[in-house]
Amino acid sequence: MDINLSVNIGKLKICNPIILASGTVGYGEEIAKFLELSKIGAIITKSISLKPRKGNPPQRIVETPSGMLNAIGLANVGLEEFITNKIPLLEKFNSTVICNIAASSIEEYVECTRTLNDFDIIKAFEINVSCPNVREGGLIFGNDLSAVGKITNQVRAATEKTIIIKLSPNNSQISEFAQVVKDEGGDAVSAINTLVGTAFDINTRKPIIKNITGGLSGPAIKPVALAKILEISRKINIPIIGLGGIMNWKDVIEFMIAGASAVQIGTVNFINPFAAYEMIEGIANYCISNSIKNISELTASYQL
Amino acid sequence: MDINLSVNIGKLKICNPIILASGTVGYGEEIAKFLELSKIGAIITKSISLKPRKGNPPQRIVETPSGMLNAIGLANVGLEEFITNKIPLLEKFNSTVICNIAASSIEEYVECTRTLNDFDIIKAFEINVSCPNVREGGLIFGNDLSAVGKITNQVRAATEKTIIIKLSPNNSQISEFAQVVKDEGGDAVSAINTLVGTAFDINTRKPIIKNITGGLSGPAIKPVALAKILEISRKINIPIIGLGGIMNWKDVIEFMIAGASAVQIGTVNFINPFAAYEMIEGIANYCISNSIKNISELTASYQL
Amino acid sequence: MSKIIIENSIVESNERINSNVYLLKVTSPEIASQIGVGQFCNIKVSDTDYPLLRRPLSICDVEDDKLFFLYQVVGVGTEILSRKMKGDRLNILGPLGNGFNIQDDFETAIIVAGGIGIAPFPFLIKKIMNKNIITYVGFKTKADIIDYGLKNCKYSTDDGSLDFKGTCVDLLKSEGKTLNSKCKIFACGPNSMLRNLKEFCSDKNITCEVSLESVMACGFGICQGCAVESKNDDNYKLVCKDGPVFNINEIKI
Amino acid sequence: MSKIIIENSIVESNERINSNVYLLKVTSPEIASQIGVGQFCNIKVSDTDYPLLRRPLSICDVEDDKLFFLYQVVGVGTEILSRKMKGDRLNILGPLGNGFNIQDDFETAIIVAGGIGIAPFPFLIKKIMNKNIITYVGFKTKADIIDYGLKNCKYSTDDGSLDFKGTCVDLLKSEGKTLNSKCKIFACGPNSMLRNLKEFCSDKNITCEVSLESVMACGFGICQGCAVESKNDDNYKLVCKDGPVFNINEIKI
Ligand SMILES: Cc1cc2nc3c(=O)[nH]c(=O)nc-3n(C[C@H](O)[C@H](O)[C@H](O)COP(=O)(O)OP(=O)(O)OC[C@H]3O[C@@H](n4cnc5c(N)ncnc54)[C@H](O)[C@@H]3O)c2cc1C
Ligand SMILES: Cc1cc2nc3c(=O)[nH]c(=O)nc-3n(C[C@H](O)[C@H](O)[C@H](O)COP(=O)(O)OP(=O)(O)OC[C@H]3O[C@@H](n4cnc5c(N)ncnc54)[C@H](O)[C@@H]3O)c2cc1C
Ligand SMILES: Cc1cc2nc3c(=O)[nH]c(=O)nc-3n(C[C@H](O)[C@H](O)[C@H](O)COP(=O)(O)O)c2cc1C
Ligand SMILES: Cc1cc2nc3c(=O)[nH]c(=O)nc-3n(C[C@H](O)[C@H](O)[C@H](O)COP(=O)(O)O)c2cc1C
Ligand code: FES
Ligand code: FES
Repeated sequence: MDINLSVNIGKLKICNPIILASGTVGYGEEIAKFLELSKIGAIITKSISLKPRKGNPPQRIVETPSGMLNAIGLANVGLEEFITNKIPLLEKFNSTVICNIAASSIEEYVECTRTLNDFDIIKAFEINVSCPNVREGGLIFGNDLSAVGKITNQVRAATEKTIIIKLSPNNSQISEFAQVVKDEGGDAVSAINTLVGTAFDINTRKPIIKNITGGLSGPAIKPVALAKILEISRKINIPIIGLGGIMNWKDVIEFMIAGASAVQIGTVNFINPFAAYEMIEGIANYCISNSIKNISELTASYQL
Repeated sequence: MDINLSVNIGKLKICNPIILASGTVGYGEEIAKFLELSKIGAIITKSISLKPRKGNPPQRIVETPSGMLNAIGLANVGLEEFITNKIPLLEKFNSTVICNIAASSIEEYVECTRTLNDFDIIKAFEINVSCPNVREGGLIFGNDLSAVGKITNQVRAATEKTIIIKLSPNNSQISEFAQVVKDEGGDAVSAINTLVGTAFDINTRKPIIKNITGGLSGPAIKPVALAKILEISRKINIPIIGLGGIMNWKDVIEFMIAGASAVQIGTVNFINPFAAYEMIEGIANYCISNSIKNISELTASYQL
Repeated sequence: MSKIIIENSIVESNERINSNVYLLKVTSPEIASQIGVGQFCNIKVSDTDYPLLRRPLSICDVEDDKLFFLYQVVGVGTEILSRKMKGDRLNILGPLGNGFNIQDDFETAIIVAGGIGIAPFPFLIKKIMNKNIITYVGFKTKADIIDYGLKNCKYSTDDGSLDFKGTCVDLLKSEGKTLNSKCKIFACGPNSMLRNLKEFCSDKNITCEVSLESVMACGFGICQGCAVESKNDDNYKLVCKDGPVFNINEIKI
Repeated sequence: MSKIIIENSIVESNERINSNVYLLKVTSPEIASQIGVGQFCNIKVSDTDYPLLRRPLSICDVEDDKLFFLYQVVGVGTEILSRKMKGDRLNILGPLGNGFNIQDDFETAIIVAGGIGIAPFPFLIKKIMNKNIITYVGFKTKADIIDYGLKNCKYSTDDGSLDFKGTCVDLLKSEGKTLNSKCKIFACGPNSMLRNLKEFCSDKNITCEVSLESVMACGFGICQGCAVESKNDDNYKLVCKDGPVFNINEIKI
């Protein structure tokens, strides 16, 4: 049987629904030692901001039960260096690139998008309004409906390429945010970014993460991610890229059933850099066993 | 060294900060096979509603990575049966009882509180505005500031006993809810109730939990709980009873450092019904090693 | 009701019986001295928080201070369990639940077991040696067949690779014309099988006790996770506390 | 830069060296053929999702296709590791990071190791057998002492239960008057020790390379979790990619 794993999200066409999540594969250089990036649905760059950011002081990460907290703080090379050094590299890898943008003002989002819009290799933008580790652009925008609306609207004006807004799970009605994205012309949402969390050292009484709080990722948050995706899927007609705790192909299928058109994988890359390959193979086999011709038949195929 | 483990929350005095969480020890009957309840800080009853509730149809629970989802649906014997059969039992156990009340209207909260106010054995009320598994009284009230305010205000009018409002973690600013509780005369908050989550069977494409979504508890949510408690502690001056994923005495200490005056333990009782004993012993030893005379010195002793 | 014990038991052996079924033998004197037929234990398979919950297993057999469990590897918990070796420790909670009633007046015990559903019966058989016993036991295929501790077995296989082709309930039906009110059925297996059996029992008017499974968090009545619909009233029963053994007419399967 | 490999290695032995230190030997031909002195591997200690992250361990020694790791049990991951037995499989990612530079012009290698900080040195010593080697190694107390693979050791103990009383840096200071620019220091141990050493090295103007530790998620440069402050510019270095071995003046400890 011939299985069609390709997926369309807005104008973005990807050869399979496995996307490498922002912040978990840098700009592709290191993960390319394990994966031929052209065979992966897409890669999302580490969040790019106008100016370079050195990120938060260490300790930046800590392991938690079936999860991890991180407060990298959007450490990134900045727009200029990204264009000069990272884009050529991504071109060499022949990968489908989604550029993730983080910013502390609407103008910054727009400026980054407009500048990057000229690069053919960038097929879509993921707008990160939900990083829990920086105040502006994260905790402030991500949980404010009107800010998310404005950002979507203005970024929309700056590009014709696919716009994906990456939503925060740290609010009570994620579907309201998806609605605003849709209303303001966004093509898709990705859900979820990390949950705010913390941990203390009981000897020093200090937070283990220097930034005090961090973002929780990994299998621990999978049930929460699935519920958020299901909520959006049941209420709003907009493509969803699902993520949060995906570890294997079964999780990919589960996310697609819950409403995702494609998925992103983050934390798992740290542990198993071949995970993307294994998932592509696993979902193809699942399709064969279940006589599914097009993987997108799975999207939102839940039986409630 | 003499360690004082006792804690005061409003008028409520408990002999140690370990409280058995609502819904995880029924009305004390079964857990009393393992624990002498008089030795535990307090027991919080399964949520009581005016009328009996049979709860949600099965499947009601599912294990997730380092956690579990439940959608019991506030199955409980109802106010009358509670008074007739459960209170006498709790009196026999000589336990400090906090009565948890769930309701689908403000009037129901008030009526339950007023009726139960007469029973000496009930030393405090925990008002559950945050059950994720019932629409009214849970998802609706719990994430609505004005509803939480009104409920606190009216329950306050019905009792002089300690009122604890159990807060939902499924919103972006839990401290705003704590502020409202304080403003309306509540004595304390407990944080957190479960996070909304779900899981799908990839063969049937049905949610594994019949109720579609459930509440996530256990170690998976510990980092989230700690962050919520820290947020309240830094912003609002109100006693916090911390819970969410506590498995051992080290976790208890961590929660107290993060801002909790006392803690509740839930899921761990299912796995280790002696957990409360082990925690009481563990925190006492920690106090000895760290020359802490009063356990309450630990509360909010974070070094940020 | 008997006391519930938490015992740090010691693994004596953990023998592979067929491709994915194991027989675990542990020394657990306190639980062994208390446990009754059809009861179960809730086992912590690791000493970390993963997997989080205990795993419920029926008591399969008891010899002095030794407990036996017969289990099938289906997921992460049973997989971890299958790697335990002589000398390892296992934290066991039990005895739990209400077992089979063997006091009532029957002459012939008909045991009906589907696959790993045979687990609770070796101990039962030991306790009713004075009765006639006929065991109908069904497996998918010949290679799966286990006869540990069973007596007077009649086999069925789904694929007909041994003896009767069909389920054990089909086999019972085909042979069961002679059943009468002096018979009592004890059954355990997949719900589809139990539904089938229920029909047969009400047709024939034979008493039948079934041992049910349900996902469980606690196993001793505090989480309400293991609810099963009751036939009589509009309420739920708890598999762990009211069961796992029920009269087949008591519950909706 | 060498290729990074993921190899399903086979445990050959996992020997307890003292109360909580183990020497693990695995067959891992691909990694063994590539790994250099001072590099490390990132090890998956269980085949479930718990614990979630790999555990970084320095390469302690290499013999043909065998890798050796010397590790201390400190938490859940190393505890699980300590229970591995001959024949078990371990998923190992490596070789990772930049190791010690042994090409430059020095005559005497001064090794300074605090506690389990000795781990990377047996392999280093093997590779610089043609040089003079003096090893200053400090332990808490006599019972902790390990000399696996070391050479020309001078011991210190915090409690004075053997030889010099104090830290290994104290010992170095007390003996190190004769150090000159033909010496090079290789160090590994707690940060407090390394800070002390740094002072000493700048006083004496001796080149010193240190192997750092940091909590890590990936170990190969994609998570940015292992940042350490750089001395030269205002940026961070990654312990896993830029290190774990740094010139002591390159980084803020
Ligand atoms: C009272 C009782 C007695 C049982 N006796 C036996 C026995 O003697 N031999 C035997 O092989 N099996 C028995 N089972 C089933 C056994 O408990 C499950 O196969 C086991 O829990 C699966 O765990 P896992 O981690 O391998 O599977 P997973 O599928 O990874 O488990 C995931 C979760 O689902 C639960 N679960 C999965 N399958 C079942 C099931 N069939 N019943 C209950 N919970 C389940 C697990 O406990 C766990 O919480 C019994 C179940 C109950 C309720
Ligand atoms: C490059 C490098 C090389 C190392 N080489 C060795 C070695 O050869 N021998 C040895 O005994 N130890 C070594 N360590 C330290 C070792 O990685 C930790 O002791 C180990 O990860 C602890 O895991 P745990 O689960 O037992 O402890 P836990 O405290 O339960 O671990 C919790 C989390 O913290 C991390 N962590 C805890 N302590 C450390 C630490 N000191 N460094 C880095 N991460 C830590 C763990 O990886 C885990 O993610 C090295 C560390 C690094 C970074
Ligand atoms: C170390 C780390 C760094 C991250 N950095 C970013 C980032 O720069 N931008 C972003 O949008 N998301 C970032 N994320 C969030 C992930 O893209 C993803 O939303 C989250 O980790 C949940 O998915 P997972 O459970 O598969 O990891 C980061 C996550 C981790 C663990
Ligand atoms: C099976 C189950 C039933 C619960 N029932 C109730 C309830 O009736 N009322 C309530 O306020 N909380 C209820 N809770 C929530 C717990 O009291 C607690 O807030 C939550 O489980 C987090 O704590 P834990 O991680 O220690 O379990 C229930 C939790 C579980 C797991
Ligand atoms: S399993 Fe908890 S009540 Fe039955
Ligand atoms: S550990 Fe991931 S970048 Fe260093």
